[in-house]
Amino acid sequence: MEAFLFWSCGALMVLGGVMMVLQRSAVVAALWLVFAFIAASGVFAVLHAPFLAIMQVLVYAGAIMVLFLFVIMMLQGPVMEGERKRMALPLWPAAAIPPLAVLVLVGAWVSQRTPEPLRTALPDGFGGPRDVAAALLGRYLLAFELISVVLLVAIVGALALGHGERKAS
Amino acid sequence: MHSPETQTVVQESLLRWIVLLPLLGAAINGLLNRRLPRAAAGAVACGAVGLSFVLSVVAFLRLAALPAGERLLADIVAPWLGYGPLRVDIGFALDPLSAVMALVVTGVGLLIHIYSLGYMSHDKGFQRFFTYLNLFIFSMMTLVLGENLLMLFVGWEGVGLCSYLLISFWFNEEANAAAGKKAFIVNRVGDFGFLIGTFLLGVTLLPHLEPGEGLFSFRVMQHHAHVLAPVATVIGLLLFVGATGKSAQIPLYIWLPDAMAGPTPVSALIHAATMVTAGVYMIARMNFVYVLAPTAMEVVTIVGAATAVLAATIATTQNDIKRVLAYSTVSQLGYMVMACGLGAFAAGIFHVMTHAFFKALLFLGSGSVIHAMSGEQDMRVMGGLAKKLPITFWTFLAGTFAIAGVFPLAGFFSKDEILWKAFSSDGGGVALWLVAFLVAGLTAFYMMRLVVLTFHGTNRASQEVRHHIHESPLSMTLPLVVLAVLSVAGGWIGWPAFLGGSNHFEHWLAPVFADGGHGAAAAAHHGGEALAHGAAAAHGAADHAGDHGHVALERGLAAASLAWGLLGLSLGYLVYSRRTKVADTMRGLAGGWPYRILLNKYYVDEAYDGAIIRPGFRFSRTVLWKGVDAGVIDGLLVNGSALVVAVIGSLLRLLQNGLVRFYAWSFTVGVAVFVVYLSLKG
Amino acid sequence: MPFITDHILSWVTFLPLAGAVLLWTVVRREGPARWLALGVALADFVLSLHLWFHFDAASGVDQFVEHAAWLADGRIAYRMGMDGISLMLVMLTTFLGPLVILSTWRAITERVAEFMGFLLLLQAAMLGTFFARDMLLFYVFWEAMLIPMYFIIGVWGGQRRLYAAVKFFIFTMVGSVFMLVGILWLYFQAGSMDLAAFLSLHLPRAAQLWLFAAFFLAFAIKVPLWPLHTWLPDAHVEAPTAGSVILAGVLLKMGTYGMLRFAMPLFPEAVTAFAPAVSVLAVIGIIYGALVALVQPDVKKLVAYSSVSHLGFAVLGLFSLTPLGVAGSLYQMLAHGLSTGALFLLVGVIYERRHTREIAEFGGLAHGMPRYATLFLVTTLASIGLPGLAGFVAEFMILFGTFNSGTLAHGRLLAVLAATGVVLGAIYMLWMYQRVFLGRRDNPKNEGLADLNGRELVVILPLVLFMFWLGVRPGLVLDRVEASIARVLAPLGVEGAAPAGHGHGALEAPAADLPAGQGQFVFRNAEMR
Amino acid sequence: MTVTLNHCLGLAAVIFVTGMAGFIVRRNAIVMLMCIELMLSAVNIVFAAFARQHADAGGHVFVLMNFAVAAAEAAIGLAILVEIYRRRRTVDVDELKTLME
Repeated sequence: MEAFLFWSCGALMVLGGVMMVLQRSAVVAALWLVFAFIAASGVFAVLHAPFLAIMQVLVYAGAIMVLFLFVIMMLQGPVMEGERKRMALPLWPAAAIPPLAVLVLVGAWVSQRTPEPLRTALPDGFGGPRDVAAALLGRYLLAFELISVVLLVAIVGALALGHGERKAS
Repeated sequence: MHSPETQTVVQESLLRWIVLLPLLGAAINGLLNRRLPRAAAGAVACGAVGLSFVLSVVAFLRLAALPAGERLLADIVAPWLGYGPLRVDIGFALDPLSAVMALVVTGVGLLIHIYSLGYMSHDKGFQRFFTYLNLFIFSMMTLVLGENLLMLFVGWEGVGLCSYLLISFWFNEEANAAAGKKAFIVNRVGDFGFLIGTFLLGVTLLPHLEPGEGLFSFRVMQHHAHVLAPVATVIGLLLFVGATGKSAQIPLYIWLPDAMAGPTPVSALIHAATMVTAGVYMIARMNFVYVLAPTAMEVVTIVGAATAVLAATIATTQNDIKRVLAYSTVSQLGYMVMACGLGAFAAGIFHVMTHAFFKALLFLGSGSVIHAMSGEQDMRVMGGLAKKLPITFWTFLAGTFAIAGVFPLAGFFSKDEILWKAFSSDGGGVALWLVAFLVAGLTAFYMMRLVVLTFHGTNRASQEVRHHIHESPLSMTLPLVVLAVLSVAGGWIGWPAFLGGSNHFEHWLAPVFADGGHGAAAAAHHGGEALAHGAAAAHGAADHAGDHGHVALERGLAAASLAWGLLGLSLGYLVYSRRTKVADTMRGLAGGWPYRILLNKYYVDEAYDGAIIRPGFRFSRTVLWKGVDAGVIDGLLVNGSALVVAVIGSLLRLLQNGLVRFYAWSFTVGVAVFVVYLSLKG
Repeated sequence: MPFITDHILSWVTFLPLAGAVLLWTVVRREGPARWLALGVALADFVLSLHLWFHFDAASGVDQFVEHAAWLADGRIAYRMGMDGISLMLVMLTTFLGPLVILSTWRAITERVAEFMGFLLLLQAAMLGTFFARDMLLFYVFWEAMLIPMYFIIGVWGGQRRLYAAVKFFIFTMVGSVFMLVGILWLYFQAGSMDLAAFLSLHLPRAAQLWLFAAFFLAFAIKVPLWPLHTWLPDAHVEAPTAGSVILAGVLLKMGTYGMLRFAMPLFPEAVTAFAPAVSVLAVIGIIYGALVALVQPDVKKLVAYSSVSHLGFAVLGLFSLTPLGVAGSLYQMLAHGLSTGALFLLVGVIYERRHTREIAEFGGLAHGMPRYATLFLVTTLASIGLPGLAGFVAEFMILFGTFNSGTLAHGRLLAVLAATGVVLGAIYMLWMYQRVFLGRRDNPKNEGLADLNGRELVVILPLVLFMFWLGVRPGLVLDRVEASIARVLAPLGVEGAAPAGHGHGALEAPAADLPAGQGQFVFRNAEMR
Repeated sequence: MTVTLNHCLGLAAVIFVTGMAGFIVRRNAIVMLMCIELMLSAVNIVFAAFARQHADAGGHVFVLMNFAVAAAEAAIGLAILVEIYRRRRTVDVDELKTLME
């Protein structure tokens, strides 16, 4: 059961990613990405991270991607229509080889490793909100604080950019 | 070796005030400047120098009260340079030599200060002038009273600075400013040699010093003089380079005639009576080095003699009254330097003193003339001033006779002594005597020419100038009279033995010039031996006392030089007062070339300009600045390497094409390469 | 106030930094910014006076030491200390600080707070450089100096300010990078960034040669030693007056200070090997700088080239490898800081009035501006080494030391050649003075120029005063640096650096062992000291 | 077939490379940002897998941190894009070569 869920969710996620890359239209690409994120949430669930699974849907699929869609809609025009020109044909191999090489190499490296089955004996409530919260506000308090700083900076930055834009126009 | 501490030296705090009072005066005048009324400024300046003179007399009397072998007063004020074994103090010392100089400097200085009250009374830079003048006295006294060679150097540079300031006093004229700068720079060239000589001296002495001994202190140097023997020649020559700058000897005499751009009292004080004699003083002060260096002495003698001739010949053709006197000064300085070169330091200093009297007199007299002529300095438009300026004329005449060596005026004694030394010393001889003799005649000739052109005949000036001619005020004539008296009688203290005198002057200086060690330093240990030795040396190496044949010879030579001087005077009178055609004929001699060469001062200035100054500037501008700096270093190396960087950069720039996707692609390539590397590494 | 005195070095260093931060954040208005900057600089000077009065001159070791672990388990630490050498340069820095700020009162009208902030930041970095006894700390301060100077030239400079700023930056950067490599190499050898640990290393000769070259390049560019000097005239000409003063007054001394503090004691063998070559470069710099200064049409450029010449003396003194020459070199740093700093201030004064520095534009200025002309003359004379003023003492000691150098081949010849720089100095300075101040006031634009006002007098008079003071009483400085210099030179095994010789070695009180009471007068007795 | 840790890593690698390739081939800046989000997700999976393997919630914390980074990046990136679009009327990175100068 676990294996089935893992592989199906994983496959769906890859599908979502590939489709996103191949789409010409930005809107459709965004929707495919949402699809991939929901699949990712499934992967998290398989990996005994229920809290993450929920957050993935809420934050990623829900908030971030909506932001993307908003922007795409707002800009409209060429963004909606996607790219007019395709990449020149001779460049395709050049563009494809390095990622493929990375994939092959990483794959080769991963396959070298002695396979160890995922641990099944997990403490109660592992990956649940309580557990994550304990880690987040305990050992990783500093990381938590850093997150808040990063977000604060992002807010200020976004505001500054938006503000400057209004002034310019 | 015994350190000089064991010896008694009288601490005399008076000395510092002799030096500092003029500085105080300069400070007051300099800081208050125009806020001080003229009368007060003049009073401050003259008061400071006057007090300084009085103190000098007091110090002199105290010095004279000491036994002959121990005449040394010292005043160490504070340590100056102290680092490791190097110890130099701010200190002053008074010995018979510096006592003479101090009296001359403050005495003549005071007279010239008083004279300036009248001469500068209408100048708007009155306070500034007296500031500089006081500053000069301060520097000169530091030079004279300095306890060590570096203190002497402080004064040495200080008087150079004051000379610069005073020559370019009327700086509105570009020429005056240029003359001042020239004086300072030429002096600096001399100082370069002086400084190197000082280094060599210090380096040689340093390992031999005992604890607490100040390097460069004259006493210490004299005490250890024997260790200097191997390098004495080099030191002597290097120091002499400094003296050629300050005392206007070949090849650095060129600044002195130009220095006449300054106000006339300045010419009298600095460029005749005091500062220019500093070189002579320095050589005399360093006599213990020079006696170890016969070669250096020879050079000094030759340079002195050559300068005396060169300047005297030029002086016969100049038309500017002050320039004649300037070249005359150069010539007389040559005399003094020559005397020092012959080992006759006392004779040199004697001439320094008498020269100070009569040359100051002559310059002040010429100042009085210029004052009367509304600033005119060209003798060709003067004439007939004798009646209108009687005091000036008579005092000037006294000065002229003194410099011409007419018995019994001051110049006779000092000049005759030098002539005798030129004849009789080891370094001298008949040839040298003839040269000096020739110069004496020339001197008489050109001085008489000056007197005749200025005071005789009819006045050749314009109506307006002639209308304003008047005798100078008392403040100017009084110093003239005093100096005239000194010019007449000032030589009597050196009345020589062969004329029945006892030459007090030479005896007074004898301990300073005692051979092979300071009289005082030696006295403590060698007792009377050194004294006897010193006394013997004082009479000159060749002059074995009591030799009757020599006395007769001396008398004969003196008579000859007196006659020769009178002949020169008469010739000058005849040529320029009556038969002016003779002068024209002389001018036209040999196609006029000799005259033109003399008139243009042998073209030395032009030669320096063409051979050194212009090429130097051209080299600096075209080769060094535009060539090396802007061309090679900045152009080739700096901007060249910038160019290389730019080429590499533009190659790299092909990669940096601004395509974000290309960057991402390269990034991926990099990751792939890195993974390969990791896997290969295992 | 033990709160301050226990960490006095940190206080002195970081007080200006705090002022800079205030200026960049809170105090933004022109007037208050000026007063704040002046106040901070003055306070820093007052603090540094504590150093002056509580410094133990008899000891050459670092004093007021501070230590706090910083990185890598304390192998890299915040180590501060001060010996006599640092003391002098620190006093010079804090002394110039308020004067420089006062000099910009009217000259800088744009972005005043930023400018003042940069000045204070620069001061903090310079002070830190003099105090740092940890190589990484030193390097941080060293590089930190670049930034404010870059902006001071690049933002408030003249027409070609960007070219000059970039040139300055790149020149200095290139040198420092090599030094950083050297420092890191030494760090891995010594296992600590402590200067003392570096000093106790015994490096093989080959390593010394390379490391010396790396360090020396950084310092030689900063000095600047011929032929690495071409950034200096550009930087000086383009920099605002205050920048030039700091640059000439203190920043250039970083080079000679670095040589003395690091390059020389760390690599004694290399120093002996390189000394002949370096001293030849120094002498070339002396003469070359003077000759090129001779033909400059721009006053500021002339003074800049004179700096090349003067600092050639400083380098020559260092590499004479005699205590006397080194002390003279340190003295030259101070004297040059005063006289050239004052010259730049004075040039700034006339630039403010006429907006040109071309010598040909001037002439006869002494007529309307007597005070200005007088002070300019005094400064000029100090610069050309007139006895009684500071420059003479320095030049004399350097030349005498070089002349007396036992280790330097051809020391005498070099001293003689270098002494020609003294003559040339008089020529270019007096010729410039003559063209600017003397003669007729032909150019109508030069009429009606105001003489120095009260503020300008307050800026320049202290400098002039100290030129005299240092000229007459060099003991003030020399007594305080003698032990320190002996200690720094000890690794070189220089003759006379250790207490030896004729019983008046560096560390002994010279007067104490004299037989007293022998006669009425003893040369140099104890009371006079 | 039991799921091993290697499987998780392989899946993550595939997804990551997909995002990487997308970043290279796409010219629409917004899509490129989305590719970055995809790559971040791949990393998140690795974190979650190791967290489970070590029974340590620390991995989860870092995933959360990544969320925040992703959100911040999206916010700033999109804001910049909007600004660029306002000025240049395009979000085609091939036409935005200003990085070059």
